[in-house]
This record gives sequence, C-alpha cells and structure tokens, in this order.
Amino acid sequence: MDLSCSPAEQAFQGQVRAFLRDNLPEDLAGKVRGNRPLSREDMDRWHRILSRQGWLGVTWPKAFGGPGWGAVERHIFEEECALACAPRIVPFGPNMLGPVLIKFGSPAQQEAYLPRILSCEDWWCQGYSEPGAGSDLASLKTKAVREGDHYVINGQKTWTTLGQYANRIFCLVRTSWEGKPQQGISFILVDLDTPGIEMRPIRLIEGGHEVNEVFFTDVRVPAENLVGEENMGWTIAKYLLLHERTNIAGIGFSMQAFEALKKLAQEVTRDGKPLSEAEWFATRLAQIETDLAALRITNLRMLSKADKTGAPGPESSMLKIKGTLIRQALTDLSRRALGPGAAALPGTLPDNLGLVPPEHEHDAAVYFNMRKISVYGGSNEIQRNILAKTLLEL
Amino acid sequence: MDLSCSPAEQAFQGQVRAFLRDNLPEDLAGKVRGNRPLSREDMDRWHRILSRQGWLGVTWPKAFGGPGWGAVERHIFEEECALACAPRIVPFGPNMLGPVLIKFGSPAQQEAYLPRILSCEDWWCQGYSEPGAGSDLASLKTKAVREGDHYVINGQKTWTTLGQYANRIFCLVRTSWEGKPQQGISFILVDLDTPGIEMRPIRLIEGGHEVNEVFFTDVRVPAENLVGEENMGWTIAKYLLLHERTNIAGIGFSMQAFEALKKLAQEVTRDGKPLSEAEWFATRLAQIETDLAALRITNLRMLSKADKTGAPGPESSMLKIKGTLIRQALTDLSRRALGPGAAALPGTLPDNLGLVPPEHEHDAAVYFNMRKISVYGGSNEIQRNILAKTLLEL
Amino acid sequence: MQFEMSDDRQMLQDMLRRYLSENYDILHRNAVAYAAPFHDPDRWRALAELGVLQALAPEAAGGFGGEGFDIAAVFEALGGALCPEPVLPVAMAAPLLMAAGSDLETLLDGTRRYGVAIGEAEAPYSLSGRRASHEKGRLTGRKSVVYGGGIAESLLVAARHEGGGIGLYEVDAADAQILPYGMIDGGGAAEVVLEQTPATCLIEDAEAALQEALDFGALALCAEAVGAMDAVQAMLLEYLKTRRQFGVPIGKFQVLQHRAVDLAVEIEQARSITILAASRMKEPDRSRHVAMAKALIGQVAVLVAEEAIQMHGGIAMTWEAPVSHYAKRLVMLDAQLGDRDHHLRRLAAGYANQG
Amino acid sequence: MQFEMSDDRQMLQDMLRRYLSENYDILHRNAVAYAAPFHDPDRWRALAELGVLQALAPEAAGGFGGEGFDIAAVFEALGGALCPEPVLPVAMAAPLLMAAGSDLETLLDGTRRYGVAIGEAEAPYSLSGRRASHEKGRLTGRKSVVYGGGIAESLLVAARHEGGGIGLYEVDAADAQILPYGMIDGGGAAEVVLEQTPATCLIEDAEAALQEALDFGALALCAEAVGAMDAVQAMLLEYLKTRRQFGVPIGKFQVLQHRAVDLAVEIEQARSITILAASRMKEPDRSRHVAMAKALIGQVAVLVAEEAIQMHGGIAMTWEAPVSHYAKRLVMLDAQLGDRDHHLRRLAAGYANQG
Repeated sequence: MDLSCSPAEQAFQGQVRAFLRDNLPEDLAGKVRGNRPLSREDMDRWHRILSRQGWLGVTWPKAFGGPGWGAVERHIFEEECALACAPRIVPFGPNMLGPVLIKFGSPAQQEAYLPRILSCEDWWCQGYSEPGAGSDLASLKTKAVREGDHYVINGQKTWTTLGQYANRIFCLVRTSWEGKPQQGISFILVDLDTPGIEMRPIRLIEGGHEVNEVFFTDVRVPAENLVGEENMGWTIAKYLLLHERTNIAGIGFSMQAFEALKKLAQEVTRDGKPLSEAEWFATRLAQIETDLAALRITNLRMLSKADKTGAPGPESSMLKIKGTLIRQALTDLSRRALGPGAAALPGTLPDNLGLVPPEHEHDAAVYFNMRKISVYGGSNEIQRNILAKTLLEL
Repeated sequence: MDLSCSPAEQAFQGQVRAFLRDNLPEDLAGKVRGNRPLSREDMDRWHRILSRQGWLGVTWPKAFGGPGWGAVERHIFEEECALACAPRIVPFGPNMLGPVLIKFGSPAQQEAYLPRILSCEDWWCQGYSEPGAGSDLASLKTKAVREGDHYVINGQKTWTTLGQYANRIFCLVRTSWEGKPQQGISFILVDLDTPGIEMRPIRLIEGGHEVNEVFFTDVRVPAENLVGEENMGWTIAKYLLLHERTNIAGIGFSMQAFEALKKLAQEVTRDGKPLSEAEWFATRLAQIETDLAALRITNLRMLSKADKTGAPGPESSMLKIKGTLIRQALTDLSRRALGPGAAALPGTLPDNLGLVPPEHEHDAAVYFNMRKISVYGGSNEIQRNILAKTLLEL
Repeated sequence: MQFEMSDDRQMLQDMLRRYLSENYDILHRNAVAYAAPFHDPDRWRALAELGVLQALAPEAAGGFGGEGFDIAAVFEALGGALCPEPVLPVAMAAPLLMAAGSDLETLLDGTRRYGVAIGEAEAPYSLSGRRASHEKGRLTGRKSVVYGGGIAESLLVAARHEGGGIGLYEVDAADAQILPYGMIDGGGAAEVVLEQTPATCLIEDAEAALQEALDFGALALCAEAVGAMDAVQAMLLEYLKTRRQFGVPIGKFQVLQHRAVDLAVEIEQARSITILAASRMKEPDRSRHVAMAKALIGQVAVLVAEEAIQMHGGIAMTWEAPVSHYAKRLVMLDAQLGDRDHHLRRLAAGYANQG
Repeated sequence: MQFEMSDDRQMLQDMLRRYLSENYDILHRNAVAYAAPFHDPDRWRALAELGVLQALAPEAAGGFGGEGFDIAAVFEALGGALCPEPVLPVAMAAPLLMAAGSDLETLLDGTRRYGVAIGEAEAPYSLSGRRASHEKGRLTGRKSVVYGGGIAESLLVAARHEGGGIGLYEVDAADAQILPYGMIDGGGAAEVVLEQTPATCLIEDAEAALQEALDFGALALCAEAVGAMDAVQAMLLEYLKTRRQFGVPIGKFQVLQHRAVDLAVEIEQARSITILAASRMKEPDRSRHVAMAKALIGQVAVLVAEEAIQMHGGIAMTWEAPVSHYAKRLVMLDAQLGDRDHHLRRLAAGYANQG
C-alpha cells in the first residue's frame, strides 16, 4: 500500500494547479462558488479554455486529440478543477458522445464530429429518457423507422439537460419490436435543426431551467447518422454507463462544498458562538468529513483496480450511491446552517440584504436541485439492484 | 379530543397503583429493574398474586373469570405494571391460549383448561415456529395424522419460549396437504408428559436459556384436544395475531427503561460531568423521550379506534415496528452510556466490582437479547409487508 | 380519553378545506406564493369571513376558539392546501395582544395585518440573545425573516428594554424600513430595520408572553406539516399505484413498499405528537411538549419530503408537479420558529436540572 | 498510489489466517473466549512463534514491522477469526516501551504479557481527567477495563505525576490488586486497583507516547473490525442465498438485497478509512485520521452487526450460530479506546481552532 502520490502524479497535480491558477477566470469561479447559474457563454468560455490546453476530452486517447490520461490523472484533474471552483465540463459531447464515437463510430463519424466537440463548435445533448421510461430504458418507445437512406423518428424524449443550448442530440431509439425489449434499440445522431423537432423547457423544483422535453414528429435523419449497427444501442448505452462516467462519486465537488461549509460554520454565529464551535453542528461536519475521506479512498481504490483490469466493475454503483448521499448531506447541512434565512428566494431579494452570506443565497435552491442526483443516471435504487445482482450475486 | 383520563379511568389507575404498591414483592421488582433473569418460581409467584386479584387473564371476559376490562383499562394496567417493574405475565396461557379457547374452544375444553390457567396449575408454551418456517408459518411441516380417536404428531418446533417450565403446549400442526398451504393447518393442545416429546434448550446470543426446540416422535394426542375444526388452525393463528396481542408496542416497558436510563445518565460521570448534562447524550435522551411520547399517543389512538370498531386494524403492525425500534434504541443507549464497562460479562464479575451501577450489569446482555423483538412474532419486515398490502393497498 | 375532533372544529375544518380546494388550488397557490406581494387580499378577506382567524382566539378576546386543537384544525387544513397566506402571524399575535390586554378585533376580522418580529439573524430561534433594543419610546435593531412582514400594517416587536429584559412593542409598519422578499417554499417575509423607530410598549417584561406566542406558532407549524404530509402521502400512494416500470406498478417493488410503510408510521407519529402538544397548550409543560412536537415534525417532514421526491423520481423534481411544492414547504418549515436541533437541545437542557 | 498489500505482509496475513482457521475455529474460540483465563497459553505461544507479535514493532525494536499497515494486516486476520487473545495490549505496549527506551524482547516473543492500563471508569476514553496518581515511586488509583489485565505479568500504567502531567509507569502485576473478568464479546479484562503500589517511572511526561499507543490500539481495533465484518458479510450472503422462505431464497427479496448492498457499501467505506488511517501513522495528522477511522468503524460495525442479526432472523439470536459472536464483538469494540461519539467530538473540536 502506498497512498501518497508518485513524483509523476505530484508533478501532474502541480501542472493542473498552475493551469487553473493562470487560466480559470475569477468571475466564473465566483459563480460556481456561489452556486449561481452559469450562462451558456460562461460554460462555453471555460470549454474553450480547456480546449486550447487540450484538456477538454479528458477521457480521450491522444490519437483523437485527448490528453491520453489514465484514471488517476483524470481523478487528479477533476478533483483540482472542483476544488478551484471551475465550471464542470458539460459532459454530453466530451465525456459521453466522444468516447462512444471513438469506440463504436465509423471513421467518417469520428472525423466529422470529434474535432467539432473539441473545438466547441458542436454542443451535444442527450436523448435517453422518455416520459414512460425513467430508469427502465429498455421500455423506451421513440421509434426510428428506416425509409430509404433515412430514419424517420417519432416520439418524445425528456430530461434533456441543457438541451436549450445544444445544436445536436444523440438518442436511443427503437428500431425493432422483436426479441427482448433491449435488443431493438439503436443509437443515432440528430441535428437539432432538422424539421419536426421541438424542444420545450421543464422548470425544475427550485425554479431553474436546465432540462427539457424534446418532441420528434416525422424527423428525417440520414441513415449514416446511426452509430454502430442497427439494434446495438443497448450495448452502447451500457458501455457509456459502465466505462465513461468519470467522477461518478463527485468527490471533488463534495470536497469543495465541504470547505465552503466549514468556512460558513465559522462565519455564522448562533447565540453568540460560531456554529463551528457548537458541538452539535461541528460533529456533523466531522461526520461528513469522515464519510468523504473514506469515499475518496474508496474511489481511488476502485480507480486503481479499474486501471489494472481495464474496466470499472459494478463497484462504480457504490460510488454513485455514497457519492450522491454525501453531496446531499452537504447541501442539507449548509441549508440548515443558515437557519430561517435559507428560505429566502434568490430572485426576490433586495440588494445587499445581508440576510445570509452572499455565496450562500442559493443554498436552499441547491439543496432541492441536488435531490436529482440520486434519481438520474440510474436512480440509487437501480444501482442497488445492479449491485445485488452483480456484486453480491443475490 | 380529550387526552385526559376520565374520572373512572383515573380511579382505575389509582386502584392498580395501590394494588402494585401493596402486592408487588420488592425482590421481584428489583430483579426486573436490574434486568436479572427471573426463575420459574419468581414468575409463578407473581402470576399467583395476580390470579388472587382476578387480574391474570387480562383480556378475558368476566364470565370466564377475567376482569372484563376494555382496551384502555388493559393499557393502564400494563403501563402501571411496567412502570412498577412488575414481572410481565408469561403470555402463553393467559393472553394467548385463553382467548383462543374462549373464542374457538369447546365447552369441555373451556371447562378443562381455563380454570387451570387462572389457578396457575398449567403452564402453557407455544409450538408455532419450525426450523424451516420462521415468519412463513404457512410452510410448516410438523404433521398430525388421525388414527382412530388420536392424532399422531411427528415433527419439530422451535423458539418455544420458557418451554422448560411448561407442562402443556399448544401447537400448529399440518393435518392436510391439500389446497393452499394455509388451509391444512390445525390447532391442537398437547400434554408435555406424552411419550415421544423431547425438549432441548437453545442457548441465546447473550448466553441465556429462554427458548427451546421441541421434538415430536409418534406423539399420540387425543382427538378431543383439537381446538375448533380440523384445518382451521390458520384462522385461529390469525385471530391470535390480530386480536389478542396486548401491549404489542411495549410502551410501559419503554417508559420504565427510559426512566432508568435518565437516572443512569445522571449517575454516570464522564470527564467530570454527568452524561445527562452532556449535550450529545442528552439530545439522544430527548429524541427517545419524544419518539416514545408520540408512540404512546399513537397506541392510545389505535386502542380507542379498536374499542370502537371492535377489532384492531393493521395499524397494530405499526405499533410493533415502532415499539420495537424504540425499545432497541433504549437498550443501545444504555449500553453506550456505560462505556467499555458495559462489556463485562455478568457471570464472571467479582462481587462488589462497582464497574457499572449494579442495576445495569446486564445492560449489554439485554441489548443483545432485545434484538429478538424485531425478529419474532412476525419480523418487522413481515409487518411492513402486511402494512403495504392492507393499509397502503400497494 | 377520546381522540375525535369536536363537531364544531370538524365543521370549520371541512369548510376551510372545501373553500381552499375550490378557491386556492395549486395553480392559484403557486401564482400567489412566488410573486410579490405573496398574498391574495380577496382570498384573505374570504378566509377571515369564514372565521378562520377568529378560530385562533378565545371567546374572551372576540374569537371562538384559541385552544390547541383549534389551532391544529385550522393549520392542518391550510397545510393540506399549501396555503401561503400569513395566518401564522395571527396565531402568534393573538396571545400577545391578549397578554397585553389589547383589542383583537381588527386582527381577527383580517382588516389589520400583523407581523410578529421576534427572530434576529444571529439568534433566529432562542429568546435570549436579542440585540434589538428599546430606549425612550424608540426601537433600534433589525428583526429577521418576519413572516408576512411585507404586507403587515402593524409589527409586534420583541426588544430588550432599558432594564435588560425583553419587552413587547408595537410599531406602525409605515414607520419602519421593511425589506420584503419571497420564500423558496412560497409566501413572503421581510427584514425589519428599526432605527430610532417610534414604538408603543405593550408589555414591559414579555418573555412569558413571547414564549407562549412562539409555542402557539410552533404548534401551528406542526399541524400545517401534518396536513401537508397527509397530502404528500396521498400523492405518493397514488403514484406508486399508477406509475409502471419494468412492466408493473412501482408500488409492487418491495423496497418502495417498505419505505412507504416507514413513512406512514412516521406520519402517524408526527400526528400523535402534534395532538399531544395541542392538548398541553394550557398546561405548565406546554413549552416542553411543543418542543417535542416541533423537533419530531422537523425530522419527519424532511424525511417525507425527501423520500417522496426519491420515490416519485424525476417527476417530483419539476415545478409542474404539486409534490415538489409540498416538499419545499415541508423541508423549509423546519427552519421556522426553531428547527429540530434547536428544540432537541432545549429538551436536552431539561435533563441537567433534575439531578 | 497503489493499494495492494506488500508481499511480506500478505504472506504473514495468509499464514496467520491459515493458522487460526486450523487451530482457532469458532468452537475452540468460544471455549477460550468465555471462560477464565479467557486465553489459551499454547496458542498464544504459537502466535508468537509465527511472528504475529514481532510484526507489531519495527526492526529497531527487535520486530519486523510496526507500521500502520503491519498492524492492519495482523488485526484484520485476528478479527476474521474472532481471536480473543490479548494481542491488542502488545500493539499498544510496543510504542510505549519504545518511547521509554525499554527492551521489547519479552513483549515480542510473547513470554511476558503486558496490560496497558490507561482508562478509568469516569474517564474511559480521554487522556485528560486521570485520577490515578504517582507519588514517590508508588501509584494509587484504579484503572478500569484493562484488556488482558487478568493474565498480565506487567502493567503499563498512566497516572498523574506530582507535577500534574501524566506519566507512564510500570507495575509488576503481582504487586497490584487485579480483579479479572470476562467480556460479553469474548476475552478477558480486569480492574487494576493500586494502593501505594510500587511502580517504576518509564516516562515522566508521557502524553504524546500515550496518545500514540491509543492511536495504534484504535487502528488495530479498526482493522480487527474490518476482518470481522468481512466474515459477517460472507456468512450473511451465504445465508441469503440458501435460506428459503415463501418458496424462494430470501436473497431474492428486494428489501434484503438493498439492505445487503447498503452494508457492502459501508463495509468498503470502513475498509477505506482504515487504510487511510494506517497510511498516516507516522504523520503529524495521525490522531485525526485515527479518530475518523474509529468513529466510522464504530458506526459501521454496529450497523453490520444489527443488520446481520435482523436479516438472519432468529438463528442469529442463538449462541450456536457463529454470526452471533461476531455481532457481539462488532458492537462492543466500539466501546474500546473511544466510541464513535468520543471520536466525532474530538474531530469536531478541531474545527473551532481554525478561525
């Protein structure tokens, strides 16, 4: 056992830190620190900065323009970015479609789309979920019927994150009704300019707009936009789920949130004493710090194993479960630290109200928004089903 | 709403208190208070005292020698007994078989057995569970085959509480293999002197002997010992489960345990301060007191409803679940209050060791022993299954 | 002992429920709850005409209720409809004005709206530690998160008097600087900034009266939560029975069954502790029982909100789904008038003195 | 970074596991664990000969280990077999004797058994608050729950010296009054009563050395717990796969699946925090990481014990089922060397100073 970073890893960490120090715009970091919404331009600006450095497609091999990092380097990069309050990389192009095209795409598709992801010309979004099929992807109904050299798509997708900013969408669609429900699914690329597509916003619990519904009515998509073979969409979806979800535990986000919470506890006084000195509050800080320290090691152990075996095992579901619970516990405790002022609704606050520290005006909104992380991407219940079957063999 | 006791209820409460003050032997109360094991003689002594007062068959109508109490009076009686540290009534004869015979027994059975329960001549035990069928009673295998005017019983029962003191056992046995598994079960009374019965002790986790295995090999039982019709055992078992489990929430026991814990917290000092003044400990006391205060009202509400509708609904499963969790939380906190000394094994302690207060030497043993209450009598998981089906209609 | 609601209260509650379901449905509620002034004057008048406010005070003060079970009956119905109107300040102002010997007529007929300004940013929950102070008929300080403060005409303010104790003062809202804002769970509150603001002293040493008002307010919140939890449970069970995944209604999955059962158990516990507190509002142990109730409600309400969202899945994350608004209210009401930690610690402090 | 055990440690651990499985099965273990002297001298010698004790001290002191990962490797194996022999006092005595510059030979070859007497009844966990005191070569006071104290030949005792600080003293067990008893989770401990008992001062101001010994002991307990939890998990999964109810293996019930998964997640977390603590035993933040580990282990071990009993059902309530003995050990080791509350509060105190 040796938990210390190797000299090479330390050097890499220094390189990332220096890059962030020199290149992360303070206004962006400030927005992230204060949990304020980022505009499309904010996100795009950060993507382009990363792209110039060659660090946008963090999972990509060098041959395709990625940095060619291993799991530990990716981990260091993600942790440092989160600690520095860098905006997260919007994952749909760089972290999701990119790896899929590298693994399953035709040379023509790779040539057409990969460079446009790295150059930020394309903004991809995801068409997976449907109103009737949340965690149960096999039951999806949006259909793509082959007509000549086109597929004609009809149906509805939902929970399409940041679709309002995207110009393209990758979709799971049903191309066959034969065999098991999983078998008739295909993975297809769609230009959002294609006639027949309508995107409608979904307003979230806390009032924000980050997800959408997408309606497809007789949308004609060139057949060459199919990725892999027809009806191999399930394989691609599983590949994405198992292999390319980097940072599933969100350790870096939680570490940053913990530091912010510790600082908040030192700032907020309650009955004449900072919360950080109130045993009942400080023991909760200690609990979260402990859980998080353990999860960080769990994450590293699994990364190290994945690096050896070539693929993460079902343990990644563990990271999802525990990682989301810790992130939610952090937002819960922040909100509670603020007392009744936490409930003040950001958009309605008079300037300089000083009711809560400015960086924490969104804490309650974030608490509610973060309920989503144990629901989406395969709910924690689905993750437990998976672990029971694969890891425990029950 | 009126949560205060009516004048009649207050008078009754006074009567019970006076009785306990005048009749509960202090040595018995001391053993109960210190969680020390009661001997057969201890239990018998208390049963006879209650019997003289006419308060042994608490659920029985007056016609059969019971006090004819309603649910609220039973509740008051049980709560006062528990608070006074009276030994609990061993339920198998007075609280379980008695009501079954009153409802389903023949006049001959009622005449033969009921008086012997009240006079403490008979000590009954229960033959329900089998090694292969814990919570799944329908799958039981002990069979009773009719031969002339006898049934011949073969099989094995387990978890027979205090069977070592009993002279009779009532059993669920399989009399038919046709239809649904529930349909072929009968309820039969067996004299433990009958040849072919062997009782073997089961040693429990903390070392105590309170349950047994009972083996039946060609045990010939007179056919008149069948209660009700052949194959109506399931009905009787369900009746017992729903109607006659008094005090399922164990409120009184928990109230007594809470008082003992509060006293302990005032006695035990940790780093120069009583535990009752340590916020981290005292907030847990407050949590338990709150949960218990709520459960006491929940219990009274359900009793009041049952008194009106004539039968407790599935809500009694709620009382079981929450009641056991609170009792377990109490034993957990007691054990933890004692620190490392809690682990000292009672039988091995030198006299006057003074490591923990004498009444708490058994607290760790009780903690482990009390794990059983969420397992037996239909585990809490079974209770949740029942509630999902009956109360929530899922 | 008996656990049925009295006929009068039942009638009032039924009437209020009916009125709200017909006149304050979730769409109207959301329109009012999240935009200034976070209040619907017409519906407010109608509520007053129904007698909802009068139910919060005893006959001696011109009402027809004012007992714990009256508060509970009204707020349970308000919670069931997630009504954002500032009825809470009325429940708290009534005992204060009574203690002061003031007239309650305009309070109870709804024509004058009161804000009860006790909490401060650094002492949101406990009575000790007030910094706002009174000197020679004027108040200085800042009162924080005053529910209904944005539309109040009168403010009842707790402030330290010259002798060091805490007095109760009435301030004309027009004389104070009021900074109103909305709440993430609906309704409005305000910061009240007092700078040499003229004030009338209602009670010189008002700790007892203020504690009573806080207790009545906390009881009201408990009952509101019970009403909202019942509504959430109904939505959840409906969802579990109708939403299908993997070919069956998701309510067939044992894990969701058990979790729904655990919620049902906790909701019954929450109802019980609220009943218990309501029954003790005239007793010397009132505060202790209210602390128990608010502590347990705080725990259960958050649990119900979080579990309801999780079991609903994505749909509960949307503004469109009523359950999301109920969840927000259930979570945030813990932070009003003392959260679960505050009340548990209050209770805990009680064990120390018994030695 | 790498997370594999070194070959040497793996070999030692494998050897120890094999030895225990062949020579210390659960029947033998129970026979030793619950009857005086709670110790098997033959097996003890054999453990010493295997090098188990020498693995707990560095080469400089005559051992061949002594690092955090050495402690962890040994105690994980001991925990897996629920071995009740008093190896813990060796892991704690080693750093104390080293700090004192004493010879460790008889400690590490197992010929002299040591008890480490730090805790007292009213201060079981924290170093401050010692009442036992030293004056002119003699100790007076009572040390409580000294593991292995009943069979110890030497006692290492923490006591206040004349200057008010805490010193470390060696006492010949024959000179003290030793009251031995068994533990409900197996093994033996003793009360040590000192009345003007002759003692040799090993270290005058021993706070740092004692804290190090406490930390090494706590790490050992964490690793022991991880070993025992792995064993319990294996038993539980086996049971879930083979025990049938309602016509299917009970492991098919989704509720039990999810609860088993939650345990698996927590056990991995417990393993991780133990690895982390083991890696920091030479660093300035050692105590903080050990506190984290012991706090989390205390939580997870009790959860694993309680859930394993519940999911096993009645069978786990019996003495005959090995899982019941594992459960007892997992629950009770929380109370050794600081329970989860103690360590969480230690950690919590650390936030106050950071201003």
